[in-house]
Amino acid sequence: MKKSNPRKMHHRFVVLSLLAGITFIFTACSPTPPSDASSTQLVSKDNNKKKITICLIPKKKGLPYFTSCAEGAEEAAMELGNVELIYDGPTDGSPEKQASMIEQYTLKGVDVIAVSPNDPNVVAPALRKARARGIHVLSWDADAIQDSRDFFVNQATAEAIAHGMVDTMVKDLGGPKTKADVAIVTAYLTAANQNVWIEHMKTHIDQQYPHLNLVAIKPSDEDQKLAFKVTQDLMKAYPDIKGFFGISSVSFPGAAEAVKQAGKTGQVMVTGLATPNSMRSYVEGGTVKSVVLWNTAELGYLTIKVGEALATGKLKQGDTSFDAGKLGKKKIAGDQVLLGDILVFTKDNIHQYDF
Amino acid sequence: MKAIFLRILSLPETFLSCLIITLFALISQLDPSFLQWEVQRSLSSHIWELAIIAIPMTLIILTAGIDLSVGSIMSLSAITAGMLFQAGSSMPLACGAALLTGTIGGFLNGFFIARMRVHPLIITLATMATYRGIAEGISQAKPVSGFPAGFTRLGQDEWLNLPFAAWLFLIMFVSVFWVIHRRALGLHVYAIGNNDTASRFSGIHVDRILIGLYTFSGFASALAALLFVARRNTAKADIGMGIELGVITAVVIGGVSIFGGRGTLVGTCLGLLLIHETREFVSWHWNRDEFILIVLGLLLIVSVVFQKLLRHKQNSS
Amino acid sequence: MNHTDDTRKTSGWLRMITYLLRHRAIGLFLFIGLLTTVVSWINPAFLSGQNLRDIAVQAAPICIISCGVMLVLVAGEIDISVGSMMGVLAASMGIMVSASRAQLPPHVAIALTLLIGIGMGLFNGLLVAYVGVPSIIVTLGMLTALRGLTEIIMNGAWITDLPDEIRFLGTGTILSIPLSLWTTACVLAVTIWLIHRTPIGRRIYATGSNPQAAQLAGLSIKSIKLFVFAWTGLLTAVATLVSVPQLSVVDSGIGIGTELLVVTCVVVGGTSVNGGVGTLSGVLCGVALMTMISTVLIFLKLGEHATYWSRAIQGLFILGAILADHWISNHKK
Amino acid sequence: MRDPDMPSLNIQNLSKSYGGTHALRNVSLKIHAGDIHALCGENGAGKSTLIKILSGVETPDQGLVQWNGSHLSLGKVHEMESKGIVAVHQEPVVFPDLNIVDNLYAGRELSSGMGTWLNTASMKQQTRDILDSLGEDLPLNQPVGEMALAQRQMVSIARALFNQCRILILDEPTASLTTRESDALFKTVISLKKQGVGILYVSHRLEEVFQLAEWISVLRDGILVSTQSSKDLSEDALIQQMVGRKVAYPSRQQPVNTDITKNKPVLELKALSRTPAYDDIHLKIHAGEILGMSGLVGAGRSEIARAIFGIDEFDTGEILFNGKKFQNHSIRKAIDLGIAMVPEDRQRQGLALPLSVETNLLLPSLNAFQGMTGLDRSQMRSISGQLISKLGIKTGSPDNPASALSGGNQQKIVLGKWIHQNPSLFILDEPTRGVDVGAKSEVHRMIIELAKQGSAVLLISSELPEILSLSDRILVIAKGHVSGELAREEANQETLLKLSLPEEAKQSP
Repeated sequence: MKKSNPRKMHHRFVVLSLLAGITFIFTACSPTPPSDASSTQLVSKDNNKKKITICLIPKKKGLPYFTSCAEGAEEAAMELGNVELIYDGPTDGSPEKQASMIEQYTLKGVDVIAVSPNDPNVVAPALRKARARGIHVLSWDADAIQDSRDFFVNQATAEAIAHGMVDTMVKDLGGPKTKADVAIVTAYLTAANQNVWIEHMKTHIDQQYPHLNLVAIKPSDEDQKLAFKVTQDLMKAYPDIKGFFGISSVSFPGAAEAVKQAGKTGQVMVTGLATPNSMRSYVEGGTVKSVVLWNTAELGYLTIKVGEALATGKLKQGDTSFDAGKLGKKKIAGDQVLLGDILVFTKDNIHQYDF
Repeated sequence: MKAIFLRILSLPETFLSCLIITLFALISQLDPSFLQWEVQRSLSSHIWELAIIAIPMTLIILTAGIDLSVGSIMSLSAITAGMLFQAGSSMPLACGAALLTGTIGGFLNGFFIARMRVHPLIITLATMATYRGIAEGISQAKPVSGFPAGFTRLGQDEWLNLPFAAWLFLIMFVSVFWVIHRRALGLHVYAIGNNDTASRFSGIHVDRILIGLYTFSGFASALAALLFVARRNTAKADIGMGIELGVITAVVIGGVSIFGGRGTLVGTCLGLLLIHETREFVSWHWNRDEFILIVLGLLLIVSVVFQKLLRHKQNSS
Repeated sequence: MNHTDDTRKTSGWLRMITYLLRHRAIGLFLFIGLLTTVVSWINPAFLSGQNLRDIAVQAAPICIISCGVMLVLVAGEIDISVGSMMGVLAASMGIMVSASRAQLPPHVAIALTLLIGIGMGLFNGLLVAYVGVPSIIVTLGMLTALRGLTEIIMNGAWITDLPDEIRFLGTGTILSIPLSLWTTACVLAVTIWLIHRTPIGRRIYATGSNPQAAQLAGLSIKSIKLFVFAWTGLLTAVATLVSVPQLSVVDSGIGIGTELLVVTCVVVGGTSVNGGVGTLSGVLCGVALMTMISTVLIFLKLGEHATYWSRAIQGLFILGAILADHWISNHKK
Repeated sequence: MRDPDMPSLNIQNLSKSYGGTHALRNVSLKIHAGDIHALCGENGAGKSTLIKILSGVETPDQGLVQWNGSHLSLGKVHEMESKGIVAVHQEPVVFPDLNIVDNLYAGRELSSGMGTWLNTASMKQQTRDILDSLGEDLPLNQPVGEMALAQRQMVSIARALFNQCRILILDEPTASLTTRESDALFKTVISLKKQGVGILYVSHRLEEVFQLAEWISVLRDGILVSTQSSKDLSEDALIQQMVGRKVAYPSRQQPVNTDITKNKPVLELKALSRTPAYDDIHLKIHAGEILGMSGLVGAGRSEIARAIFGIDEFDTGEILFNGKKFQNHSIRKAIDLGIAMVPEDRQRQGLALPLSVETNLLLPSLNAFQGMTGLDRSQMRSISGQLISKLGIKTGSPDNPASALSGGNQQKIVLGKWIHQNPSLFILDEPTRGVDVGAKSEVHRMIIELAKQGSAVLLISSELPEILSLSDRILVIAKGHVSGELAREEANQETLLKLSLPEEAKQSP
């Protein structure tokens, strides 16, 4: 056998590698075990009822926004007792993967598929196939194409979200009379939801706020670092810029940090969509006056409730209201179950929320 | 006799077959419902596009090259078809233009690699960014959908119980297999991978073959893009993102040496089967998308380590 | 008298030109100069101290990692796992320091993060050098697997409560120069020292230049390869430590795509993928160009439509740089 | 004569086998300081294994090596080098991207502070000293890969020398050198010997062996056949010992066809130029003629050959083939016209080593075996079988990889891939470099046979006896110019040598 050259260097390497290997294994194993939210099965307390399997598919797994939705969904499943909840989605947020998952669940023969489509067009054929198989299909968080789903659990329409963000920005800037340049930091340029919002934001600005001037839309590729960099660059390239929309939960904190580090807290406004926890320090520090969102846990909760009702026949097309347990009665407009208004988190109320 | 037995044993194909059999045995224990024909046939629709690109990729890696731009060519071709369709052109024309775009993209890769002698890794790294950028630019990152039913049926219909895409793959596989094993071109490809100077000095048109292979890769990517668009009824600039890694993983797990000259198309097929079944089953059984990443990454490393050890064993005995 | 002076001058010029041509970085350097001139002519704000400083800070982590990946390429291997390594490192660092999780003291967490970085690098290196698996395959596998591991470590939540000591690593300044720039300067100094002033640096180049000759010369190729991977792991950890705390939130997507950016920088900087060739000055130019492009595109204020073309423009820049470099080096011969 | 107290390298009972084949069996040998000890043997006799063991690259299965009475621990390059036992390998082992200083010091850099600080200044100074002692003036900062082959060889010899070497192992040091460069090397070798360095000299060129060595040992099939004083040995006897049988040294005593120049010219070059490689080259080769091309390495011979075969382009001039102008040509076109080339670097340019013998033999003509249904495997098998037996290629099966064959047999494959196509012009660039004695004579016989059958042969060789014994006419190239054309009768070693030297006097004042 050929032996490698055992020199001092070599010994040092072996010792070092052992040491590092051990730490690596140690740290790789030490993270907290997966919480129940992502585990697949929840044992029902009541075995007599027929089990209803509901798949809750987020746009992207691993975002706190969706994790908090899943916690609400889990609560509903526990409460109902006859629901088996599956929570899984693409970790990279790929619409294609979402469609593949829907196809898998269709084959498995689950009862309800609730999906927050990354791209309604891509998942539509898969959803139609599922419906053809007799599976109840819901869209939640974001709407699918109308004929590919039964109901949409609507926390806010795309229009409402877009208007909410623009209105909040205008309010933060000091009213509709203020002249200001603003920019949008989006997720991927191809991100379907964000693009719909951007369209609505543009029309809303054109119609309502002639003084607001949208100077740039830049992608952050779902990378906080890039969002940070882009915001920094925009502030320097457009010195008159007064406001940033961080319209994904990754780009928002990145943009806020850039403004904070540039020392423009109070001069440049940042608003957008994110969970309160990730924005808490900025809201408390004053960089961000308001964060637009809704109660995510309630959204998850409502989705599961609607799914169960649909599968058991409690909810039919044409109903105008729905009894959502602890949330009380919810309005149904056509085929949309409405969660309620969007929430705006500010310094005054953010401490009440923890998700 | 023993030597032959050992040789067969040390073939990557044998090792892969054993791995696949083990996997199926495991699946039949854990979740037999996954093995129903209906399920398998339906899930297979997730692999065909990747499989179609894997064929030219196998040939390219056999020549000691690599093509990272396949995913970007997919998006550029898809956008070409989509934009033309939106502009009112007929679907066959749009498809033809998409195939042409992909072919040109592949040709440019091949041209830079063979004529300018730039390392394929570098050039396709650059065109990977460029092609997708162009797709984003001309589409302004907007999706195109609502393709006519006649077209979307291509991606969703079945013929003799198999998806249309599967037939395309089979036709492609058989014809390339025939070329590789029954034509001089096949041996030329292997010769280039083993020693391109010696091949050049033997009068083999190395440049032409390389350009041809990359062009073929571009064409196959465009074909895969059309199948994708038909299946999902959407053309968008983010199509095929990251597919190159999946394709390369399948080819390498299939026993094709990344340094060229060694490997077979059959191996690639087995590699495709292995990663497809693993991916689908992990997702089917555990519903944890992040597991798939870990399992696939480890599968790649472990299978290459094992193939290496087996070959080593065969050489030393 | 006059005559001799003249010839000396021309020969000096000639020597200078050949020297410049020999240095692959020079073309890039001129290109960067041209780009800067054009942009600052259109938008003078580009040359402001603040902007240059921001660009430098943005480039810092890429620069640090490139120092490692360059040596890997010089040794004749490749490492495309750095992006996912960053993800794992950021996640584990976050978990360790977070007030709501492990709550380790910051210095312990920093030391452990560095160790984990070295550990992952060693794992790559062991598989490449001692098991003999091609590096592109090992690191491709790690790229995939470590990304999954990051998701599992983060478990769907983000870390939003980094302690101030850790935030200081990303946002703090010493003598009003950001800490990340000091770190980058240190890494560069160490790399220069490593390459030019230590036997190991010379041996890395020797190994990549001709592995068989290196073996005959009695070099331990295996430990050299192990070293470059471990070094890259360490530098990735350093880059993570100074770049992730720039932001207040640790998410699970940190580092995605970094490997492509780093390899592009190193390759655009003239490092050969076949090993043996690569200069730090070239890599620095590559990093500068790659981090500048996107900023430049913003400063040119090309309007909204251009936003969607920016990736294409970036790609064309890379393609142009590579082809020009090949054209020049082919015509040199 | 010899001082018994002189230190010596004592090799005892070395054995080494690779996967069942014995490369060395019980080899014992003693090399004294101040001696030149030649080691002869055919390729595959075990010479390289012995060298690898002595240089510490390989570990033997059995046996030991003593230096000056003390045991050496084997398998470590550093151990051997620290004792002053250094090998110069056949292929110049250099790092092409590094400069001379880094090449010389790779793996044993001078550093202080526990390897944390290189002493670049002293390394540079010492390098300069060593080059001076070798009489070489090479730029210190140029990457070695940009230097000529002979210079690279000097670099690897310099690398061996500067380490206070006591035993120097030279493996085929002149294989890529021209006569003049070889002479310079011999001078160095002899002066080293006088300084008390023991030299183990391995070479296929027997005239060198007799010129230099006091002792000659012969290895055959891994066994040491004999160790004798060179004075007691004749060349024929030595060959017999190496081959194990009597070998007739073939040479072309008389031109087969005395009137070849009356045959039609197969190839004609008119004022072929390419700066800076060659300039204004005129030549004619007739059917059935062997035209020798002599000159120093780097004189431009291989470049001319490459231009004819369509590998490189040329600037001006024209190439006429069978009287027709050969336009925008490529390798493929050259092959189709009937030109064949055996390139100078067999392993890198001639063969796809991992592929089978059959594939390599048929590589240029694979298209001919294609039918409607695919490749005609049985025809391929029969043609390759014919070639293997015709050329006497020693291989178990045509399916064996070419890498498993010896150098001589590999060279036969490179020749064989062209022979069955009956080319009208053969370009042979160093066809017997690194080929052992037995195979060499077979290759020579084949070359003569080719000419007999009417092919034109352009033979490029640095080995003067080879050129002299085979060629009908000899063209000498110096610095890219034709410096002389000699009929076979006029030519001898001295005239050839004189013509190949780039004489400053010849240049215009």
